[in-house]
Amino acid sequence: MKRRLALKQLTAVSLLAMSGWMPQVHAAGDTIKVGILHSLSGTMAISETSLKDVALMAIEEINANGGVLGKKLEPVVVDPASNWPLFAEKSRQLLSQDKVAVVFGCWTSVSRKSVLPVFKELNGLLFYPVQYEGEELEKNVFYTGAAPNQQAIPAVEYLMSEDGGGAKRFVLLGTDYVYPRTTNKILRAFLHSKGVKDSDIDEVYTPFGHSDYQTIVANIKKFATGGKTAVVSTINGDSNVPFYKELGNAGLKATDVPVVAFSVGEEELRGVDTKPLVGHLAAWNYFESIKNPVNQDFIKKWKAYAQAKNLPNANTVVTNDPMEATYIGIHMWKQAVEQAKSTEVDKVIASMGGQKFDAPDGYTIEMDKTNHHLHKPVYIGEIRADGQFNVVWKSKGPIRAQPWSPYIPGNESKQGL
Amino acid sequence: MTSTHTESAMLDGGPSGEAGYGRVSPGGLDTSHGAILYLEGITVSFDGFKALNDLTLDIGVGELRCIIGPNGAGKTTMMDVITGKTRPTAGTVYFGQSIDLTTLNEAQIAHAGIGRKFQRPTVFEQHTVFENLELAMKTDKRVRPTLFSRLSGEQADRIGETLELIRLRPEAALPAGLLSHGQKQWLEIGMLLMQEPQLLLLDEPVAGMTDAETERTGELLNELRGRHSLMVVEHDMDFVNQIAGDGKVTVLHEGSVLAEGPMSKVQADPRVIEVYLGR
Amino acid sequence: MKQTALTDLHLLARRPLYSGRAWAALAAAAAVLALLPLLNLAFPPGHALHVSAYAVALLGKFMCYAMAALALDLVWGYAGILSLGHGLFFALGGYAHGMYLMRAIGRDGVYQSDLPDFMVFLDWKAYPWYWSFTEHFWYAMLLVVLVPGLLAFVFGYFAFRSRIKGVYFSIITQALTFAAMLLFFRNDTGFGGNNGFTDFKRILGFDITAPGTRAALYWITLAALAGALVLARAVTQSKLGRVLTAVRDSESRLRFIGYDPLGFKLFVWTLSAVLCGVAGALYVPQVGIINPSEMSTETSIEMVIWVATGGRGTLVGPIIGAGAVNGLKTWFTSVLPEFWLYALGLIFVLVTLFLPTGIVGLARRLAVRFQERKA
Amino acid sequence: MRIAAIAHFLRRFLLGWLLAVPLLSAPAPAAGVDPALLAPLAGDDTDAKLRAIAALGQLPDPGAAAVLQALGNDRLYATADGRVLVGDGARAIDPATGAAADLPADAGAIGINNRLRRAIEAALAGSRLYSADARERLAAARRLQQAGDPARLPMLEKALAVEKHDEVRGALEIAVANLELKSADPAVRRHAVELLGRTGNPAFRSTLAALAQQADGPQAEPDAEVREAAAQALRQIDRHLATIEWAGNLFYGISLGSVLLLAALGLAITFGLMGVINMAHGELLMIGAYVTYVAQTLFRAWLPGWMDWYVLAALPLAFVVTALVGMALERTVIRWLYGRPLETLLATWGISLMLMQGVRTLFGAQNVEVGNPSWMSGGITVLDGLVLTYNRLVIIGFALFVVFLVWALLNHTRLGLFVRAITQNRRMADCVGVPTGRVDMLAFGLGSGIAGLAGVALSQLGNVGPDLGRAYIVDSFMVVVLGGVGQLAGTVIAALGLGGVNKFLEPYAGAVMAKITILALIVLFVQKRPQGLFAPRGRSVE
Repeated sequence: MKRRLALKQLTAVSLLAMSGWMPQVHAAGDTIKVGILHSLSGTMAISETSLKDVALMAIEEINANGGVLGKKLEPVVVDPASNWPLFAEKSRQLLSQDKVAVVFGCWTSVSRKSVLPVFKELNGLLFYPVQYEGEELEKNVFYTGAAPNQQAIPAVEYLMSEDGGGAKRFVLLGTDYVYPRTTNKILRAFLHSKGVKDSDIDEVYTPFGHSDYQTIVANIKKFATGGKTAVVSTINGDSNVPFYKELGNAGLKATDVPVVAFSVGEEELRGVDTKPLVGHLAAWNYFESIKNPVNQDFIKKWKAYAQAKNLPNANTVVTNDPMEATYIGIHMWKQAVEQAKSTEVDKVIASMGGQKFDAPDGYTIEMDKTNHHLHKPVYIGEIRADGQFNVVWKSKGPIRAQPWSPYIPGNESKQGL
Repeated sequence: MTSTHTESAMLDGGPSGEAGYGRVSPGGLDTSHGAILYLEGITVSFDGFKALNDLTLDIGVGELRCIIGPNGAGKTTMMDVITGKTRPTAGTVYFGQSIDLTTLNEAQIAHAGIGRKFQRPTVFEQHTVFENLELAMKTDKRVRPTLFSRLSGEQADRIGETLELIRLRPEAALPAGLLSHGQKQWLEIGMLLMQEPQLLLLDEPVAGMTDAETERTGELLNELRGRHSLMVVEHDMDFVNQIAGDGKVTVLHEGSVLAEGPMSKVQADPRVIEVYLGR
Repeated sequence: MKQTALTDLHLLARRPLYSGRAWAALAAAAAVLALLPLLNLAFPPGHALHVSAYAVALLGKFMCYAMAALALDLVWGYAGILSLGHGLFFALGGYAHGMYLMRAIGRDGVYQSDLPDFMVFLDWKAYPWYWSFTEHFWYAMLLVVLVPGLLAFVFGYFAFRSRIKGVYFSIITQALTFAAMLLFFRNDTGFGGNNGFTDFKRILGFDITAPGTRAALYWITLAALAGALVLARAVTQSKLGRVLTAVRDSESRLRFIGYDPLGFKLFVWTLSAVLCGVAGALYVPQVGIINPSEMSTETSIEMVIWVATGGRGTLVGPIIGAGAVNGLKTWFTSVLPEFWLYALGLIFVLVTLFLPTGIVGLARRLAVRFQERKA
Repeated sequence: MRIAAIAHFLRRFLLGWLLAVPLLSAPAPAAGVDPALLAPLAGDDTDAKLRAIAALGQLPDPGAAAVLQALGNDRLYATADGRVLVGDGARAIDPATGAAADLPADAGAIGINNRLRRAIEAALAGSRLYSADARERLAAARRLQQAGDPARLPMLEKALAVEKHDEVRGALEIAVANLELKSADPAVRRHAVELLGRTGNPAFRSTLAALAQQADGPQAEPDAEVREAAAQALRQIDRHLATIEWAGNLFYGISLGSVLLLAALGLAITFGLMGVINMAHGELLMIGAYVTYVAQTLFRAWLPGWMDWYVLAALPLAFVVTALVGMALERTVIRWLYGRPLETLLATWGISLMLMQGVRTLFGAQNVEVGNPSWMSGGITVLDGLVLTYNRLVIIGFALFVVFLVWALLNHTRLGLFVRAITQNRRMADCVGVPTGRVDMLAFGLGSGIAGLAGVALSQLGNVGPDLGRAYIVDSFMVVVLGGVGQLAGTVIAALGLGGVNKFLEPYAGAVMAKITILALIVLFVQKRPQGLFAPRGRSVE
C-alpha cells in the first residue's frame, strides 16, 4: 500500500520534470527559436507534413544567408497529432516553455481556433498558411493563405464565364465543417447577387473521411440534367480521391460537368490517378506550373532539399499553394524582424504591415497594412494528365483580401483590426 | 408479480417482489400438501433433441431425494429448469403450492428458497472463504441495502458457525481459489446453507473427493436431512447407499422417470439394471 | 477460545477505507499537487521554485484524464465491463459545461451576436430548445451530471438486461460512441460541428485565462479527483464492491445465490459515466476547447490503455497510468515528433505482454521481493 | 471476369480517343493541312481557335482529325516561328507537310481549356460520322445528340441517309430530332418530341420541360398539341429516371456491402473464430493497399506493357505479405494473449500505431497514387442512364470469390477443420493432438492475408494512405458482431444488409444521418439478439 502511493508521488514529480517544471537549460541567446506546429501523425499528416518540411527548408536557407539579426534560427518541431486540444497544449508549450519568437503552423480552422486563445493570452505570433473561410482577424495571427474573395469567388465567376462553360446551376459540395459551410454561405450570397435562383443551387455536405460517393455522384448527374451545371468542391483533402475516382468512372467528364476544387492541389493529386480528371479545375494563388524565375528557383530548392534530406518519394515531390504561403510567411517574418531590429512580438507585428516579398507566384506581394492578410494573385488551373495544372485564368494582379466578406450581413462595419 | 418485479427492477435494479420471500420464509412457503416441489410434464428440447421428456416428479418437505441415471439422462437439465437457468418447452414447476418457478429468474428463485450446488464447484476464487459465505448469506440482496450493509455481530457468528460446520475455520481469510477441490465443494455447500434454503439441489456433491472427504460429506448431508429438503444427483452408488437409507431414489432415463422407490427396490428393477447398473 | 476466534472474524468483517499510512501518503501527494499553482503565482519566472503556467495547465488536464481513467477502472477493473465508449460520457460532460461557457461569451463573439458564431454562420436566428436555460451555470452543472448519467442508465439497462457481455458490450459501446461522434460532427446538430466549442471568455464572470481562475480550476479538479478516489474506494470496499468483483468472476453463480446482477452493473456503470462526465466538464475550461474528436474511437481506447498501464482494479493505478501515458505522450511529441508513435505503440504492447497488472502490480511485486530480501 | 476484361480492353482500344487518354498514339497524318488553318491554334485568341477547330472538323482529311486529336491530348506543339507540330514522344510531325522530325526544343505544348475540348470533340464527331467502325459512328452520333447547333442538321441528315447500322441510325435520328425541335413545322416538332420522350434519356429533360410549360416560357412553344406531347414525353422520362434511381440504389448498396464484406472477412476469422480483438486489422488492409502501390510502381518500371494486369499480380503478393505480417504478430504477441481478448485489444492497438507510423516513415504521410487499370476504369451504361462502374462490378465479383475461398478453406480443408475444432474447445483440440500453435499461426495468417486481398480491392476505390485502415475498423467490427461471431454466412448477410440499408437511406437522410441510423439500428438489434444474426443455441451458450 505505502509503496504504491510513494510511487504515485514519484510519478507526479517525474511528470513535472517532463512537463518542464525543472528549470530547463536552453541554448538561448545565440539563436532565435522558431516553432513549427504541424501534425506529423493522425489524419491531417497527409497535408501538413510537407509544410513542416518546407518550413525547415526556408529556415535552413535563411541560416545559410546569415540568419536573422546575426543570429541563427533554431526550429522547434512538435507533433500535435491532428488532435485539437493537443494543438492548444503544444502552442502553450512552444510559447511558454521553448520561448519561441514565432510559430508557423496549423491547417484546419479548428486547430487554428483552438490555439487562438493561447496566442492571445501569451501574446504569441502565429503564421497561418492555408486558405480559409475568413470571418476572423486576430492581432496575433498573420494569414498568408487566401481569404474567400481571393479564391472562391473568382473561381465561380470563371465558371459562369463563357470560357468556364457558362454554368447556370451549381452544386456546392463540401465536407461538413466550418470552412465549406462559410465559403458556401458566401458563394450562395454571391450567386444570388448574380441572379442565380436557390432552385439552381444544391448544397451537399459529407462527413469527414467520407469514402463512398456513389449516391452523391448520381445526384450530381441528375441535377445536371436541369441545365449547364458546375460543381464547387470544398471537400477536405482525404475524401477527394474516392470522389474523383467515382466521378471519373461514372463518366462525368470536365467537359460536361466541371468541378472546381479549393482544397485540391499538386500535393493531393499525387495520390490520385489524374487521367480521368483532366480538365477539372482548382483555384489557388499559386501553381507549381507557373513559369517565372522565382518559382523555378523555389521548385529547384525544394526538390534539392527533398533529395538531400531524402524525404519519402523524394524524386516526385511537388510544391503547392500552402507550401508557398509558408515559405512567404517565414521570409516576411524575417524581413519584419530585421526592420524592427527585434523579435519582440508587438514590434514585429507593427513592422509586418506593408512588407513586400518576391513570391514564387510571380508577383511582388505585399502584406496588407491593416488586415494581416496578403495581397495575392488568383489563378485558376485545369488538371493535366501529369498531375500538374494548366493555368486557364489569372487575376489582373494581386487582390486585397476581404477577411470580412461583404456577402455576409453585418460585416460592412468590420474592416482591419 | 412479475410486473411489479420488472418495475421495481427499473427503480432500484434489484428483485424486490421475491425479496419478500427471502424475509418471510420458511414460514411463508405454503407446503400444506406436504410436498415442496412439483415438476409436472416438463419437456425441454434443444433444436429437436429432447433433453427432458414429459418429466413428472415431486419432493416432500424435509425429504432427501437421490436422483441417479446415466449420462445424458437429463439430470443437470432438470436442475437448470428448477433454478430458472433453462425455461421448459412445456410443463409446470411449482415450489410449494403457490410459486410458479417458470415465471421467475435465477435470482428470484434463489430468494424463494432454492439453493443449488454445481457439478464443478463454482466459488468466487478472488474472494476469501469468509467473503464467499458473507455474499451468500441470506439478507436483502438489492442494490442500496447491499451498498450500505455493515456486517452485524450475529451475522458474523452465523458465518463462524457455518465455517465450523464445513471445517474451513482456519482458512477463513484465504482466497477461495487456493482451496483444495474437496474444500471448495464444502465451501459451496456452506454457501448453500448461508442462503438458508428450504430446498437444496446438489449436483454430484462428492465428485472427485477422497474417500475421507466423501465420508464426511455424507455425514454432513445426513445432518441436514429434516432441516432442509434435499435433492442429490449422484453417480457414486456407495455414496447413494450411504445417504439414501430407506428414502426414495429416482432413476432418470432419456429425460423421464424410469423407476422410483427405495434403493433396494430400484436396484432390483430389471429395466434399471438394463440401462444403468448392468453396465 | 471460540470467543477470540469470533473476534478475529469481526476483524475480517471490518474493512478500513485506507490504512493510516495510505491516508498520509494520499494527503502528501495531494498537498504536493495543490502547492504547484501557488508556486506558479508566488515566484517570478526564472526563479528556481517557479512552476510554469504550462506545467500547471498540463497537470490540470492530466488530472481530468486521471478522473476519467478512475471512472473506467470502476467498471472495467471491478465489474469486468470493458467500455470502449467512455470518451462519449467525457465529451457529453464537456459539452454540457461548454454550452454554459458559450452562453457566457455573450456578445463578445466574432459577430457580436447573442448566438454563438457557429449558429450565426448557419443562419440560425434563435437557440434550439435543448440550449434553453444553459445560460444558468448551475443548470449546466446539473446537465453535466444528468446527461451522461441518463444516457448510461438507459443504454446500460437495455444492454445488461439482454445480458450483453464482454466483447459484444465493448463493441456496441464503440458503435454508440461512433454514432454520437458523427452526430456531433454535423453542424446542423447545433453543437458547433467539427469545431465544437472554443474561444471561451469567462466563467461565472471571471476571466477564464486569468492565472487566478486557472489556479482555482486546478484546485477544483484536484479536489474532485481526490473526492472521486475516496468515493470509488468506498464503493469498492463496501459489500456492493465485493458483489461487483463476483459479477466479474462468475456472474451466473451470483444469480444462483440470489443477486440480480442487472442492478449492480447498472449502478456502477451509471456512477462511472457520471464521474467521467464531471471529468469532462472540468477538462473543457482548462484546455479551452471541446469538439467531437473527444468521442473518437481512439480517445476511448486510450482511456482503456491508461487504466491497463496503471493497473486495473487498483483505483490508484489508473490515476498513475493516465499521468504516465499522457506525460510520455507530451514528452515524445516534443522530443521525437517523427517517431513517438513507435515508442507509444511499443509501450502498449510491452505493458500488455509483461505488465498484465500494470505499474501498480509491478510495484507491489517489487515491494514483496524487497521485503523477502529483508526477511 | 478476365474474358470480359479483355473484350472491354479491345473496345477501349477503338474508343481510345474519346477518353482522356488514348491507348495508342495517333496515325501519322498524310500531307496537306492548310497552315493558315493551323496558325490560329498557336495563338491566344480563343474565338479564332474555335473557328479553326470547327473548320478542321469539316475537312475530310485524316490529318486534320489527327491535329484535333493531338490538340485534345496536349500533344500539339507550337514552335517559336509559329509552326504547329503533332508531337509523338520525342518525334514530331508537321501536319502541313507530313514530314516527321525531332521535336524542337523551343516547341511548347498548346494549352487548351474545357471550352476548346468541347469544340474539339464536337468537331471530331462530325468527321467520325463517316468512320469505318460502327462503334465510332455510334459514339459520334451520341456526342452530337448533346450539341444543340441547328447548323449541323443537314450534316446529320446526310449521314442518316447513308447510315445502315440500326443502332447508329437510332442515335442519329435522336440527334436529328433534338435539332428538329426548333423546326417551324409543329408536326415535325411534335414527332421530334415524341421520339425524344421514347428515349427516356434524361439529357433531354430540360429542353422538354421548357417546351411543356406555357407559351410565355423562355422557349415559347405556341402549339398546344406539341406542349401536350412534350408533357407526355416528360412523364415518360421521369418514370424512367425513377426506375434508374431505384436500380442505382440497389447497385450502390450491393457494392458498398461487398466493400464492407471484404473489409470484414479477415476479421471474421481473426476476431470471429479466434477471438482476437484485432485492432490492427485496419492496418493490415492498409498494408495490402500499399503492396498494390508497390506492385504498380514495379510494373511501371519493368513491365510497362503489362500495366493493366498489375492488380492481378498484386493479389498474391498482398496475400503473402500481409499473411506473413499477421503470422509474425501472432508468434510474437498475440499467442501470449489467447483467452484474454480484452488484452489483445490493447496490444493490437499498439501494433496498429506502429504499423501506421511505419508506413509514414517508408512511404511518406501523403497518400500514394494507385490507378485503376484500364479494364477497371469507366463503366457500362445500362437502362440508358445508369452507369455501373467497372471497378465496383469487379470488386463485387471479387468479394464473392473471396467468400467462396474462405468458405472452402474452412469447410473443406484440414486447416479449416482444426480451426473450427480449436474455436469450439481449445483444450480438447490440444488433447486430441491438434497442433494448436501452428494452426493458430496459420489461421491468423489466413485472416490477415484476406485482409491484404481486401486492401488490394480498396486501393481501387479510395485513397491509399496511412489512415486507410482507421476508416474501416469500426465498420468491420460492426459487420462481424452483427453477423454473429464465428458465423461466415452471418458476416456476408450483415455486410450486404448494412450496405443496402445505408444506400437506400442516404438519398432521404443524407450520408451522415444514414450512417448514424445504421449504427443506432445495430445497437438496438444487438439488444434483441446479443449473439448476432446467427447465434449458436443449446446448453453450450452459457
